[in-house]
Amino acid sequence: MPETHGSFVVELDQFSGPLDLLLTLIREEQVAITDVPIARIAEQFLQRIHSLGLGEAAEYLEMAARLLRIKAQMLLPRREDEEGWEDPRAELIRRLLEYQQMREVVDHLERLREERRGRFARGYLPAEPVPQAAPLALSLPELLAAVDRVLRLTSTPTMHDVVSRPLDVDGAIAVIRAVLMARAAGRWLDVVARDAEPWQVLSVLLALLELARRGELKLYQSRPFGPVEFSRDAASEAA
Amino acid sequence: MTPLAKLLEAALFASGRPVPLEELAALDRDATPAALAMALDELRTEYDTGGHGVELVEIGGGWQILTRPEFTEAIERAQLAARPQRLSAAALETLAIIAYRQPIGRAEIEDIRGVGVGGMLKTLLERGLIDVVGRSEGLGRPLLYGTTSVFLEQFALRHLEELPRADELAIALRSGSHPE
Amino acid sequence: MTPLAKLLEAALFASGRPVPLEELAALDRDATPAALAMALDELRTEYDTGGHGVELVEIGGGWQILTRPEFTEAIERAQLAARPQRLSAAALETLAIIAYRQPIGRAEIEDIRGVGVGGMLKTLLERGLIDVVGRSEGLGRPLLYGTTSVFLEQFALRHLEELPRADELAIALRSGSHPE
Repeated sequence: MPETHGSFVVELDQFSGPLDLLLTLIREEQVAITDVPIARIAEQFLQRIHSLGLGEAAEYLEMAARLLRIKAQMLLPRREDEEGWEDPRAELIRRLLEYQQMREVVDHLERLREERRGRFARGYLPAEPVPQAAPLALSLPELLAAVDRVLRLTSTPTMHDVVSRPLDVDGAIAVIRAVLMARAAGRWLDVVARDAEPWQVLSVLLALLELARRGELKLYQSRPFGPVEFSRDAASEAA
Repeated sequence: MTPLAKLLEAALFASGRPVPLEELAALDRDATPAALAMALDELRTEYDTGGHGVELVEIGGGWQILTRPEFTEAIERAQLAARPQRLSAAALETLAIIAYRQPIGRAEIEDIRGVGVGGMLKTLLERGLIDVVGRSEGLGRPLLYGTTSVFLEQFALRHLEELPRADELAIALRSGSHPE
Repeated sequence: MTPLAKLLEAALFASGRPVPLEELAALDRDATPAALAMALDELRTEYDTGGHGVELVEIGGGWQILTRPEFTEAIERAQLAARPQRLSAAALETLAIIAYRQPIGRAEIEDIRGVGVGGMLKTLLERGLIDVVGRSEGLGRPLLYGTTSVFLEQFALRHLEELPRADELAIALRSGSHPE
């Protein structure tokens, strides 16, 4: 089977993430995760991401910064009997243990997968009976229940959804330019549909600001909070 | 069965097409053509006399294991019976979005559902429940989908306006016709 | 073999995937569950003791005939079938987390793996190994993922409970880490 997804291909001599690299270093040092020598491990981590060319990868850099921060915290003076002192490594240790446990499951899954890969299923498959022959079992209540699910899914206002949809500023710029090609001036509603989604509104807004910055148009409002209008910039037209 | 006959059985089972004798020879370099012919014969006899649901046939210049024809009808019937042609919850949701927002493009549906719906649209198109009703004016002029007469028929609707409005929906759902 | 065992063999040969028990039952409406279980056992015994190149295994709520592992190399060498691609460590890690913590959102997976998993989730979805199983109630209502029957099939698992339990792992699971 041809493989098209790079991320799926086995990375033989690569680490699957900063935790993987960290765990490997700890194993090489033959120290316990629960008592990881932060200073030494941090130094090796930095060396290793440099030599592996991972120094650009944000996830590795983030981990490097975290290690250095913990190292610094470990150096702060403290009294042995100090109460309420929390080991600065605690969170990292927890994550490492969790990650190591997951790697154990991975080993198990890998064995299962290898076993399964070593057997073939039936290769020749007769054509399945045409499913259209069977009538569809559908009812209106079922459809309405689906509508209800969709509504409940979308009716909750979520500001986070705004960022999940990439803005299309270039598309909006094209629309505005097209309007100004046909007319000398336009209004907000000429370029934004009444039922526009937040991302569309934002796209147009950014596009208008960008075109104004470039001097391609002038933005104005006839009164405070009035509709935004725009017109071809006379200067740029002359140019 | 002999090891060679077992190997042939595994290989013919795994192959997606009839396998010519020369290719079967590649399975075991030490096997003579005579040994190969004997092992094939052994496999055929096993299937024919041991009381199996499959048989070894020579077809299209090669060898293939096929289910016995007397079972095909029962198998097809069982496949249809056991796979009721219901739409998945995801397909129903996609259909619901199209019914209420038509004409609507794929990107907008995916925006609402939060996942890709390419395969789902194909299923609904094949089922005749939706159809391409136009193209959007937007970038790339994406296809727009709408519901069909098959859709109305399927849900025993005279026209789309018979679908409850969104604000009536809660009531319609509460009227006891809820699916399990 | 009995007629029912022969019928089962024929049906299992006709499918490249595990056949669910309901579909096997639909082959013969007169067969009781006990008769069905006996016929499956008969078929398995036939393959195991009769010297066959294939065997009957139970996977993901269904039954499947697979070739015996000792023939894999020869079959691949003769280019009659090819083994599927290995999964990368990153893919296996993501699957392992989803298998144990499902339903689980992307942020939580990334928290455990320490890397972004957006592209990986897309690949696993496309492969049918995972599916969107809902949305979290949390902020932004993120999608929740779970493993599929294809996952069970590709790892030859009868059910998820076949994976080692948390207390069987060398390191105990963090308690209370499961999503509600």
